[in-house]
Amino acid sequence: MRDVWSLYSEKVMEHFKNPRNVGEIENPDGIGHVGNPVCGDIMELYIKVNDSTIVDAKFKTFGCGAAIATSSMVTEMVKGKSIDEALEISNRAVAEALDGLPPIKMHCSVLAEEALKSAIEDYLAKSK
Amino acid sequence: MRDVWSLYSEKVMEHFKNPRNVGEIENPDGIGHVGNPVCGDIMELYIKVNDSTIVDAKFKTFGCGAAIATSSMVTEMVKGKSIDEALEISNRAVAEALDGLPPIKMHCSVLAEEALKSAIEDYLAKSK
Amino acid sequence: MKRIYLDYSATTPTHPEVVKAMLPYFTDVFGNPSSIHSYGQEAKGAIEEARVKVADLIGARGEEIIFTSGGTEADNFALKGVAFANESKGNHIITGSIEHHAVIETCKFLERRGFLVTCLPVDEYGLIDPGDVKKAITDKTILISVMQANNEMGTIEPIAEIGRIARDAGIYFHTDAVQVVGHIPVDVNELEVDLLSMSAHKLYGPKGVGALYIRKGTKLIPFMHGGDQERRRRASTENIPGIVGLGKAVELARQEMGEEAERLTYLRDQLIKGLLERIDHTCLNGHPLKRLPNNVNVSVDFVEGESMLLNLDLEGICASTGSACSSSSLEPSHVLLALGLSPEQAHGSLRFSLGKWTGEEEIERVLEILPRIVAKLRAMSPLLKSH
Amino acid sequence: MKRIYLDYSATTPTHPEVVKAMLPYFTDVFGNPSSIHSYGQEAKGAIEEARVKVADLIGARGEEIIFTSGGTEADNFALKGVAFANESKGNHIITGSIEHHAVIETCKFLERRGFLVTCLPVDEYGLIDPGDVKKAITDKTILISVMQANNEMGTIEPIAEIGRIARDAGIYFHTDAVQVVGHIPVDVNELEVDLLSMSAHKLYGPKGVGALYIRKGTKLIPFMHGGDQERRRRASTENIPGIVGLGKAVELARQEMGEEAERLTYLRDQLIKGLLERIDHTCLNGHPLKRLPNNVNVSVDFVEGESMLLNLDLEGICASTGSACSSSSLEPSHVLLALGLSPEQAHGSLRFSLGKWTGEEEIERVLEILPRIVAKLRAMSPLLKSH
Ligand SMILES: Cc1ncc(COP(=O)(O)O)c(C=O)c1O
Ligand SMILES: Cc1ncc(COP(=O)(O)O)c(C=O)c1O
Repeated sequence: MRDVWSLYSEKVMEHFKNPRNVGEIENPDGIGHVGNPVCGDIMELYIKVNDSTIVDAKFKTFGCGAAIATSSMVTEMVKGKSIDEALEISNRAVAEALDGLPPIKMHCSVLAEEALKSAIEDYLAKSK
Repeated sequence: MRDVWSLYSEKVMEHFKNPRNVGEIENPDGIGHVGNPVCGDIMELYIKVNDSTIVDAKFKTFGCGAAIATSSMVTEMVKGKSIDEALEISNRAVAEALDGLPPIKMHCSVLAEEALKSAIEDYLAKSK
Repeated sequence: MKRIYLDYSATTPTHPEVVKAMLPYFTDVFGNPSSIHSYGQEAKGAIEEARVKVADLIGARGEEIIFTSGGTEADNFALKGVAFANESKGNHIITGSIEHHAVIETCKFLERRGFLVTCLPVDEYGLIDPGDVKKAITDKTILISVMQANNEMGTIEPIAEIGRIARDAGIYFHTDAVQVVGHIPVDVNELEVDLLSMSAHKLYGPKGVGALYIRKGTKLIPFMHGGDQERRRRASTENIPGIVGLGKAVELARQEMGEEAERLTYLRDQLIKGLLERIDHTCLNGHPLKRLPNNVNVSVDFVEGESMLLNLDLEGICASTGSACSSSSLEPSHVLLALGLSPEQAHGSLRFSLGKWTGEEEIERVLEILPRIVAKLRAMSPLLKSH
Repeated sequence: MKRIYLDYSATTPTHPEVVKAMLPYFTDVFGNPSSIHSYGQEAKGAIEEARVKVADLIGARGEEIIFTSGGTEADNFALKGVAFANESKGNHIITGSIEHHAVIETCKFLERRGFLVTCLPVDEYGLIDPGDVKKAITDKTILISVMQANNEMGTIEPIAEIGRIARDAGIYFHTDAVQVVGHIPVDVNELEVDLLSMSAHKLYGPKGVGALYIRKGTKLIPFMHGGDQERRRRASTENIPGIVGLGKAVELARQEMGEEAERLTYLRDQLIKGLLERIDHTCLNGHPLKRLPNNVNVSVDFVEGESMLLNLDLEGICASTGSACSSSSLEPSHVLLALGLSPEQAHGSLRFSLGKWTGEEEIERVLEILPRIVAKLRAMSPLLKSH
């Protein structure tokens, strides 16, 4: 018997069921806030930066299964990376790390990338 | 299980299977020839008249089940009738005598009526 | 894990007795009803029996029922059929803003082909005001189409009132009764409708078959062009097993409808009450009373519908949402927005639709599990703190 | 009395294995494929499997197959879909004079809506001359539709040649392959067609389901407007059991087609030879070689088709006729008239179409019985003496 696994990969469902890094960071070094209610996805991504390295990341997301899983994944991927490395993380990379997303859900990975970029920009602007 | 009986009444099928009065009358007193090949029904009706009474009637028909059954029935109905009585036989009467016809087949009873009228007219014209 | 199906408005399982009734028509009585030989005539007989059953259920005559491939075709047929047949009289169509896509998209097609469509608003409960219908009528109006009950939030529209207005104005009136037929009584004469759509798979019949009621004398052209089937109103070899299945489903519905509607109304209200009590910041969508017996639709603030659905599915509970995160448009339900909900609320909607195999146990389980899921999702919602 | 079914071109019984494959999808895997919960996703999986099977059979890709409610819908969809989508390029359509009513009536509808239709003649065998197609093309031509094989008299048209002409001219090309798919090999690339119609009940699948092949990149609008099913090309809840049944039928056809076509061709030729030998004033309709393996169509002079059919039926033999005595139009088959037959000959036609459960015994029985029936009917025919 098939089930929701046929819509999402096992990896997506795993991150959906047990999302990593849920929550806010107190006094974050950068906050990204993207998405809009009309599309049904809103992501907030918080980063803590030390010596140009992202030492912690957390998120809060209102959205579908893919939105939650990509949020979880991108926060995992970014931890320990330098700002420059983090800026290189593309939405495709997030989707691939989740063993793919249905075409209709690729916009969620775009949102995750944007949330990360926006948090880094916020950090860069503040640290100028 | 239903079968063709559901298209035609038992009476129609009975006359179709065992049509009465098939053939031609030698030296008939009247011949009716109606129908056309485009519609797929051609009827020839022969009558023998004695003292203004139809003493014999026969037919030849190219046509569907209803055409054959109405031909058979009208020749039966007409035998022993006076010319005036015969002229009163309507297509509805033929159809009713067959326990009805599907609506789409009512034109066959019209044809039978016409064949009879036409044979009588032929007789009347000749006997003038 | 026992799965709990609460998506009967999306589709119902085919009743085992319906399947049983259909079976002989696949392999034994399989003839083409257009054939005059015995195989064909047997098949024709079966169709005519089903036609009478369907007609009887809605107070119509057999000859007024045309079988289709489902509710969508019935809607397309009604709207395009009337529009194209009555162009010389006018080009104006009136419909509502919460219609099913089968009506909305057909209207859009007709707009591109020169018709003018007025789309009426609804109130907070989803009700159309018959007064609005009356006001919208012009001398070019040829058709009014208003659904009998909404598939998403279950509101039942004042069809009889609108029917009277349409009748008085001499305008054809169509209703999409796909969610209603077989569930609560429907009578085409009481409703004064000229055309009515239904679909078998919403009443324990098979998918891929439906019917359009067409009042005698209604002027419309075929939608499906071709052979002479269905009194030349709908071409294509008849789906005999499907039609027989619809007939059987209608027969069963007729027997069970009264009791079943009562039973479901009770369960429905239990579920609504329980959800509103156990989850704060939750509201009921649609009318509390003028409502399909099996429909529960709530909006849960701060969380998105698909993520609730997936979590429910992981617990074996199947429901649906007005969030369109998984549709290609990304826009939330046009129905919920028409009620005045914010996009967030529309995205946060859940529909539980009850049916023949729903009991108290299933309702209890939803009431036990959903609050936990909502709590989990709210903990990660960026919307919550801002409220 | 054992009945002998020789009307496989009208419709086939559903193969018992097909019914078996369909059964779970009525009651167990019954979800709505648009639903994201597990019931829905299971159903979706089943549909996609069937899609690939259908695509494989005709050399297409899965995404190029859209399921419909049958051959008629596929034809309506192809013609109306292309016509309405390409109006800005032109309004001219080319088709043949022996097409199925699903194509003819759709063309008539389009004519009433401003399109121009050229209807090409056929030769005495029913063949369209590709040269005629070429000559008929104008700079307004947007679509050519020619059936792959005729349902009444079995002639197979030069589709690949016409396909090349259409391709060279940059015009969409549709073929109605309802009588062909599953019986002899079909490859959309060899044929160079852009759209191809098929219907499950002609290949031992269920009634009420079919498919349209739509070459990638083909511009057409939906015919069935509504929800987002079938990549937004065909709305309505998918007929899952039906689609699964079509998939299974296609799978079986693929395995059996080669041998079966050979077997039927042999039986067909036996029946043709026997009929022409045993009944004088009889001729074969259609092409003797470019012919469907299962089609026998003869005209028997001086007698009418329905009366032969009824007599055959009384003997347990089911066939069909081009006589339209039982249709509402009363006109005989447009196909036979297009071959140049007289109305009498067209009314005197019989079609025997062979299939999976036809053997030598059945052929023998027809050859034994039909001459007797013809003799009886000729004895009462007013046409005979005049010849
Ligand atoms: C109100 C309404 N109309 C039309 C339809 C379409 O019916 P079907 O899926 O049978 O085409 C549905 C269900 O899908 C519906 O709920
Ligand atoms: C050549 C041809 N096209 C179209 C059709 C219509 O198919 P359906 O009856 O599945 O609508 C048929 C058979 O009826 C056919 O033989």
